Amino acid sequence: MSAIRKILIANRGEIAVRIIRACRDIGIKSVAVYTDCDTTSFHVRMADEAYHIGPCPSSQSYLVHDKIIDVAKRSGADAVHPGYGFLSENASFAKRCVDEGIIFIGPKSETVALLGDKLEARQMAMKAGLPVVPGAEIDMKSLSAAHEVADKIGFPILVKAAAGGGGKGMRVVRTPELFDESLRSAMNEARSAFGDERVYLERYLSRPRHIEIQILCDAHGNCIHLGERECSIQRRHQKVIEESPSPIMTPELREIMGKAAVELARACGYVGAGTVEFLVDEHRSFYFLEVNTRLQVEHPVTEIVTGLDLVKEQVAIAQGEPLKYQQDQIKWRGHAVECRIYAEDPDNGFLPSSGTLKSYVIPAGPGVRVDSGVVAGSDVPIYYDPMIAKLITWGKDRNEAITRMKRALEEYRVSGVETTIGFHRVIMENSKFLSGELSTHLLEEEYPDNVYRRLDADMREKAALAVALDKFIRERKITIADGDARRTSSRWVQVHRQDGLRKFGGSR
Amino acid sequence: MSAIRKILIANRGEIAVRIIRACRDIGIKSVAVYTDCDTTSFHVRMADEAYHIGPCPSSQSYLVHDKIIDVAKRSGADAVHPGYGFLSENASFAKRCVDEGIIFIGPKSETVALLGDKLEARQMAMKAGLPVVPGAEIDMKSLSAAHEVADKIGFPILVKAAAGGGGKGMRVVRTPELFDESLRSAMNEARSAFGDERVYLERYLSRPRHIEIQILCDAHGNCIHLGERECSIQRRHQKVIEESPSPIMTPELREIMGKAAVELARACGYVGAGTVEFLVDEHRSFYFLEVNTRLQVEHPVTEIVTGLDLVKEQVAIAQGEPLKYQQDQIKWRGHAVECRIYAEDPDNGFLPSSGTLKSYVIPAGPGVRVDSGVVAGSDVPIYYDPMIAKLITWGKDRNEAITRMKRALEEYRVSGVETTIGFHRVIMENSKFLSGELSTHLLEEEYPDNVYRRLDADMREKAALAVALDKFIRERKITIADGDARRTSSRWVQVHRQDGLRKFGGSR
Amino acid sequence: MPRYNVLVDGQEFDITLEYRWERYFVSVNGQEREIMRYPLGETRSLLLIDKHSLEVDVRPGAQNGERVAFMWGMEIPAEIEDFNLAKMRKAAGLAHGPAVEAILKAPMPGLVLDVRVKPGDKVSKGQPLVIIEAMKMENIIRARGEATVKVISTLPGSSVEKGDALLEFE
Amino acid sequence: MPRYNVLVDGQEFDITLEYRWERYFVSVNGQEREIMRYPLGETRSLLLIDKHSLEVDVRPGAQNGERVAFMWGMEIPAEIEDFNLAKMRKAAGLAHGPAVEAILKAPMPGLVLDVRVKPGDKVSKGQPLVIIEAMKMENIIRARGEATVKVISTLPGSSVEKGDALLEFE
Repeated sequence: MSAIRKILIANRGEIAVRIIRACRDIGIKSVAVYTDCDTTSFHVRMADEAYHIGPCPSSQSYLVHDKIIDVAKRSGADAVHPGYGFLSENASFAKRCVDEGIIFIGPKSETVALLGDKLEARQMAMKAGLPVVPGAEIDMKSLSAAHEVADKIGFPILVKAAAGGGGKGMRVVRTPELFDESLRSAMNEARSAFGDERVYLERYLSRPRHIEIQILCDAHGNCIHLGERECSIQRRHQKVIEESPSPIMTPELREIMGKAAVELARACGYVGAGTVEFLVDEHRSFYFLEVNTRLQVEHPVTEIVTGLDLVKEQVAIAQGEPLKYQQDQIKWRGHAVECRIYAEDPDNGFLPSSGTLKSYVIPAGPGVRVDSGVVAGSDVPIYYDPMIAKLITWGKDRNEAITRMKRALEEYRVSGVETTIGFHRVIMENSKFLSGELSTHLLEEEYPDNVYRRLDADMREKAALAVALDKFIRERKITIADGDARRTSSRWVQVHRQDGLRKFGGSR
Repeated sequence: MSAIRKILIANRGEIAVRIIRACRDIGIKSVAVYTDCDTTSFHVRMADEAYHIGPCPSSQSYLVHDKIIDVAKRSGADAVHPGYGFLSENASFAKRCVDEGIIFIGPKSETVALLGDKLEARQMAMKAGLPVVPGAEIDMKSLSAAHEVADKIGFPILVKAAAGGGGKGMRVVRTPELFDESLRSAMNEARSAFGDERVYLERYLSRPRHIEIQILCDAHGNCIHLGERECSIQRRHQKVIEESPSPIMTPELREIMGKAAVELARACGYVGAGTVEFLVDEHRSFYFLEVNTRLQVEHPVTEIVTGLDLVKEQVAIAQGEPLKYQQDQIKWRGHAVECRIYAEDPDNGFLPSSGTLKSYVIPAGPGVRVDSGVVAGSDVPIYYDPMIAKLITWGKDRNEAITRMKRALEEYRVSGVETTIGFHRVIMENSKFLSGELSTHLLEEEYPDNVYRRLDADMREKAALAVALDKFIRERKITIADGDARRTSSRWVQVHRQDGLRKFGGSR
Repeated sequence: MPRYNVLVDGQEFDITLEYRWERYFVSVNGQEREIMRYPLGETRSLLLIDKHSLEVDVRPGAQNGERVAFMWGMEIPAEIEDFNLAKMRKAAGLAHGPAVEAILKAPMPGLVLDVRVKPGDKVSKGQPLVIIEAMKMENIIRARGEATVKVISTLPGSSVEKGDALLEFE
Repeated sequence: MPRYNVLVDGQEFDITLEYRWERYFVSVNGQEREIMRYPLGETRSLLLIDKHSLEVDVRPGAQNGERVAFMWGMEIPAEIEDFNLAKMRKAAGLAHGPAVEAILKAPMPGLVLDVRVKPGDKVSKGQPLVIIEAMKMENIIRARGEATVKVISTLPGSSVEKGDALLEFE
């Protein structure tokens, strides 16, 4: 395969920016696509070239195969990187790219199709000898029988979309009475999100951890893993905080889980970067969950502890290079934590908060990485995923990574749009989180009413003072402007100038 | 010694921000001081508390011992961190702190005094068995004899201030005729900068590298080194680009130089973080230059490759803790490069460029650290050092660190003030720099007229287009505003809304 | 001397302000504070409250008398009114701020998927009322307390903007 | 159709612009370019020049007819004038932009340490004229070409602002 010279990024937001950065680092040209809502978005400003592909809704822009292929051809891009979400796990788009002579940066379309079907992936994993969560399929033609299947598995039970991902089309059912409504609702959501209403059932583990293994496989049969990420901190089945290594990981368990992930990948003929997700119970037994055939949102924590750039590796694999590392060359250093920053209002059920970022200053300094999809002045449109940035910190150990995360969260300056920064500050003080006793149910157990009290008495008083001062000044504008500190400042400057002159004159 | 609970930072700009970040990471309160020019500066915004200490000139504010001590007492700070510059190597201030019962975060005042005098430091190094650059002192009472001394050492020769640092009071003299004027000028500058006109002479090496060793010594007799930094890229004796490791370093040479640095530190009874500077010639012979008894500007490159936080280590040492690491626990990973970003105009002899940062977006993403002293909207006052930020990149190897640096420099968005970002972009393409053939004379040899052509034909055309477009729009404001892209955007949105509604209605 | 009554996150503050010597002398619930204020452009400012540094952006809120303070990466709503007016209001037995909402407004823009109640229904706290789809996620708008539904103002399939009325209570 | 003559870093550009269909059709030295422009607030904008993304902030320069474009972290000065005026000017044998400066201005604020010339001195390129101290560094202002000093406008020990006259040539 020949070297890639120009990549079209079929995505927006932070992941588009992330991929553009990797393109720059490799020396490859980047092509962005944008909609009417994204004309001045950060990914457009960062890319080498940018093409307009239509109105705001992704169904009429970022998801339209023809439009993406058309821009790839017009711009002369020889590869498409789909990022995550949108077309990243769309097998027919992957196939279309290949048919059009464009490299799809991701696994082969057959692999995407196979593993994208959660039911088939589950069977594949069982065949490869991986343990799976006890569960069962549902005959979609006789839903009435589903109840019996559910009873056999036992409640609480999990309804999952076969085509699912990101918690969409997923429902936890705690009691038999709620089963029918949940099943219907999950199927509705699955149909709306994926155009595929098939669902299946799994036992709902009591306090599982979500631990996933990052894999890299080249086209020459080499396949390695880069260790794990723990993503147990989830809200509504959406990961919100991830870390690497997992607080419960041992070198032995990492080797076993890593090997299992690599074996499954080999069994599928996997080529590219991918993630094998597991649930791990209190006895450190692990169960296969699913395979994500794309770059994960949380990939930076792996990058930071291993020192690798996963997007660079994806590109190298896509252009046919063999892996540059053998398994025993992968070393892990320290600990990385990631907080996903969403434009959502934690005081209002985490509903999306759209608007303009009036000010936006990202944290920086030692041990801090920010992958942001916005800058000061950016609009946060309602049409897309409300995640505006990922804040990642590194430390020698978990404690240092977390204290740096607290500092970085404090440093963030955002106004105009509500974010989940305050929510993350609450979690960073949670004693279970701090002690590493994680489970995917941690948030719902610790915050059952979905309320995260982010203000203490001192903060409330300061907010009250700020608002009172603001009203006072607006109502008495003229009097005060005259005596503002700036005037003092310039008066001082003048005094100094004279002083300086005098002093200087004297010393010569 | 008891634990430090509150630190006064007797500095401003990026280093004050850097120290405040470390305070947050440790859980120590930070106190900033500020002048009339710094009322809204980033360090004031970042600190827990802030005290006004007078007019803009540092001679009436940041350098006034009484004012700093007064704020330390009023704020209840139990320690003072001086940063670099200002009071950081002022022995009498260090002593004053101790006398007042305040911890000075730095070596003992006697050590500061001893090593601050470059002549005494040189003698100390000779006593400890370190090789020094051939040179000689000058009897300040009979300057006429100095010429003879210079002739003995041989031209070109270097005149250096005994109290010097940062290139101040330093002159290269290439021919005997220029010696007298250079000597006088160096003495003038030294007197103005340090209040001490003593100078001495050193042979000017033909192509030396500047390589320095970072040391850490606790109050219990433990002393280790953290490897080297190469700081050969200098302009007017000012470091502008630093990296770690040095491209010519071998584990053996690192061990020898590291041991030499540690031995000198032990001989001085050194306690704290410090830097032993060396010149290294083409045969990898090294010569002692001086010891900096403070945190260096370029400390982040060491932090990134070792994984340590030097400010945290300084604080731990200052409160009497033993070092947490033994020499063999220090491991280096990958390569880090730092570019100092100055508000200076490379097209105008690097004269300081003051003003307001109309826009300021820092680079981010994988492998990028920015230690910035400003944010969007900040003023860059004329009174202080014009360095506004340090951009540091990490890579698996030197090549990856440099390609990431190129990308990060491209990403920087600054308007309102001219900076050295373009200058750094030129250096990042220089073949000698890229090949690692560094010397402290690289810049003057490669760019003898001090001109760094930063624009190529494509950039010139784009600048011309931008300016023409701007004039066109300002002169025809009304006609265009009406047909602006924003209107298109909202029209599209409406169309979509109807579409979406229709589609949705149909599918239910 | 101006005196305000401020409500933040359920806590009430009685605040008196005075401007002298280029700083603000403030009393908050009887506690004296000295504030320096430096503008940062637009509605942003840097406050030094008894020397403690704080960056804040105060902007108008959704309701009259409501302001939002953006600080520490958060949006903090506050209700502010003149202290004497608040005193009169309290004497009259009225609640601080607007009365309990009789109209349920869309908290976000999106598509209405379903309306789970009809006029005359008595609803209890937590009961699902309306389901709005945004970003392909179903968001369930639940009742915040007991009430009786009076009018339904939207239909499944409707596209709503933030703040649009969804239904009205009695 | 407006036509401009733009000088950037010694290179001249002949630029014609037209606005149609919500984009700019531009000819630069005979080469056709299509530009989309999206405002980013104040004087900043995002340009897509033949789809190539570029963020720029164009601001007034020190001289009349001079603009500075901030792009790629750099401040790039440009001189712009109407094409026909430039043609007339050239026909008259005049140089582009302001005539060679007769007044040496302080390139930065600081304290004048020394003036090394006196009225009547003939100076050659690179010769030190004035020494200004800023940030404790001596900055030597040198002659940019051959000239004869006419008037000295400053004194050692004076505090100068950027742009203040230091001396005048004949």
